[in-house]
Amino acid sequence: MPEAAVLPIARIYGDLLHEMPSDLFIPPEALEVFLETFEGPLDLLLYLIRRHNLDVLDVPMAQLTRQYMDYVEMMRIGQLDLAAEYLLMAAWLTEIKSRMLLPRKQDAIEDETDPRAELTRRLLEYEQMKLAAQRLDRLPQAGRDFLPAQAWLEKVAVERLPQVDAADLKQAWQIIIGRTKVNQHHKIGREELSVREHMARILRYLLDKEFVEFSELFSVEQGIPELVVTFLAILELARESLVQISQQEAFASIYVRRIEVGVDA
Amino acid sequence: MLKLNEIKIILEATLLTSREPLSIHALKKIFDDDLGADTVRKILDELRQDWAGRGVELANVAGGWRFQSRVEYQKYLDRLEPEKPPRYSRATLETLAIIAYRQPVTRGDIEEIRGVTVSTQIIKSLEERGWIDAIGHREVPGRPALYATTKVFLDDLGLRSLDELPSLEESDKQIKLA
Amino acid sequence: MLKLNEIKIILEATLLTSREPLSIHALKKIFDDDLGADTVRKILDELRQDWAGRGVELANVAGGWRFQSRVEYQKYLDRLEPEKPPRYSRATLETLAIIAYRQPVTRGDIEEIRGVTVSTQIIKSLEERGWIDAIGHREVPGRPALYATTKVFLDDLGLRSLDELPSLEESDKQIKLA
Repeated sequence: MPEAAVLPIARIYGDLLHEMPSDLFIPPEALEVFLETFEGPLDLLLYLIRRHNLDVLDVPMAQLTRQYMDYVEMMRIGQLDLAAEYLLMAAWLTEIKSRMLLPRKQDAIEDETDPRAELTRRLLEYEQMKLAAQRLDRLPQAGRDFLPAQAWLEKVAVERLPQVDAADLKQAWQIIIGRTKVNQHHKIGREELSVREHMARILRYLLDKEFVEFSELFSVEQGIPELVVTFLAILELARESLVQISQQEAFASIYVRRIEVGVDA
Repeated sequence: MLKLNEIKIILEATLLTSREPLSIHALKKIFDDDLGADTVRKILDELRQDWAGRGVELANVAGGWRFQSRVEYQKYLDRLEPEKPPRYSRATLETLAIIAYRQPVTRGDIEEIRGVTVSTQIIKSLEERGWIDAIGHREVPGRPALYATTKVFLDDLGLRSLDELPSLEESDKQIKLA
Repeated sequence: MLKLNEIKIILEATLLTSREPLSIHALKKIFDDDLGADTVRKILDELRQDWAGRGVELANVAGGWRFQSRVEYQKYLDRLEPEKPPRYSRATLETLAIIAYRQPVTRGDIEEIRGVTVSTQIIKSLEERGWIDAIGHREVPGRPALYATTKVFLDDLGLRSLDELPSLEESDKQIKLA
């Protein structure tokens, strides 16, 4: 039995769904989970065919097409992002079916290939690669299943420090995003970075001072964009409760200080 | 002139501290004496036997020889290093399989086989892992890049060559459309 | 219950594959059984003796225990080491990236974003390199230190300001979790 038939199709509320109910009824809340387990139209078709093939050798085109259409319809009703590939396959299946319905002329051109042959070829090729992918994933993998030995190489001369460039950092960040799926929370553009940089600069400046006058944090000669960014940085610091901004009365001087709780700096 | 035992100690230390697998050719270069490849190979075999039954073994992969932990001990090592490389999605694994078995292929070739679009992210993540790279272009309109697997890919899967990939099998059940 | 010999094999494999020195406290965590620090220390001593006369030795350094090459063998190992500089572990790079892009941050912030604990070792190595420093504390219980990148960091990366770091507009997840 191919592995695909053994593996659960989906997990719904913690229960493994091993087989589709024969009447094609899927609890609505399970639909999306179920359909997302398919890697595309070929995968879905293979699933439909392999289910049949357990007892029937020949899969009737008409039935296959109908079942496929049922699924596509479910995706449409479920308002899933129905990829164009699914519709393309639907069109192809319909075309094959209709060509098979046409009466064949006796003197039909010899080299007209059976439209089903191409579909079969593609299904088999995809299935082969799908199985290959599963086998590949079962090979022991460095980092996952074993680790290369790495005894420390004592350097007598100069210690060589690891090199890092900006691209490494970007890549590291992307890996974090990939892992944690918190992307929109961490979208970082240039503006935000300069604010972040100023936040660090201001905090560093405040490190050994008690109060600093608001205006002292701005350097006018740097131009307006700089002033704006500095201002945003101070507001952000206040928002993150890292500094306190205070003013005794209207029009009096504004003071900024790091927030402390009874501990000396 | 170094004694064989000395050579063995040096080879072991070299392999244990190296970040990458080392070929016999590279290992020969450590020694002043003109050491034959046969001698090196013989000592490596001895080393491999010396390490039998330990948690680390001497393996021969595409890039050469390397000490690596045995799969059976990974469960212990995992407790210290909670981070694992990402598990790849089915889409990524299928893309990788197609590149491995059908290389060199273009993105279009992969899409043709899978029947769906292959996202740039998938290709990029495999490139960043160092498992695939573009080795040229197909001379058709658009000059699409041709992808192939790398030596790192083989090393990371503990293989010496593509020949050692699991053999391709067709499903035992044929498809007959009536 | 593991036999002492098994424990020794596991400790050896762990230390040979670890990128950082490991403390006895860390090593104890590998085992389900409540292994005494004394037992671990005893086995480490045994291991140290087992390795006497080899090109690599088990040493007890500031951060804990690690296997390292013996100075006498340095000249051989040097011949191999190509001009490739060492690389930081992924954990270190990610920590650095978070500090660079989200500064000022506490260790807790970093852990929250990465989803795993950040070892003291990592923060220390970046501090020692002069790339990050503590610029204050967040006034919450425990008063955790706030980290930011330094000018040395910008200099070493050839950047004039943080603005020059690659921006991260892409929102695509590149690797799907299975």
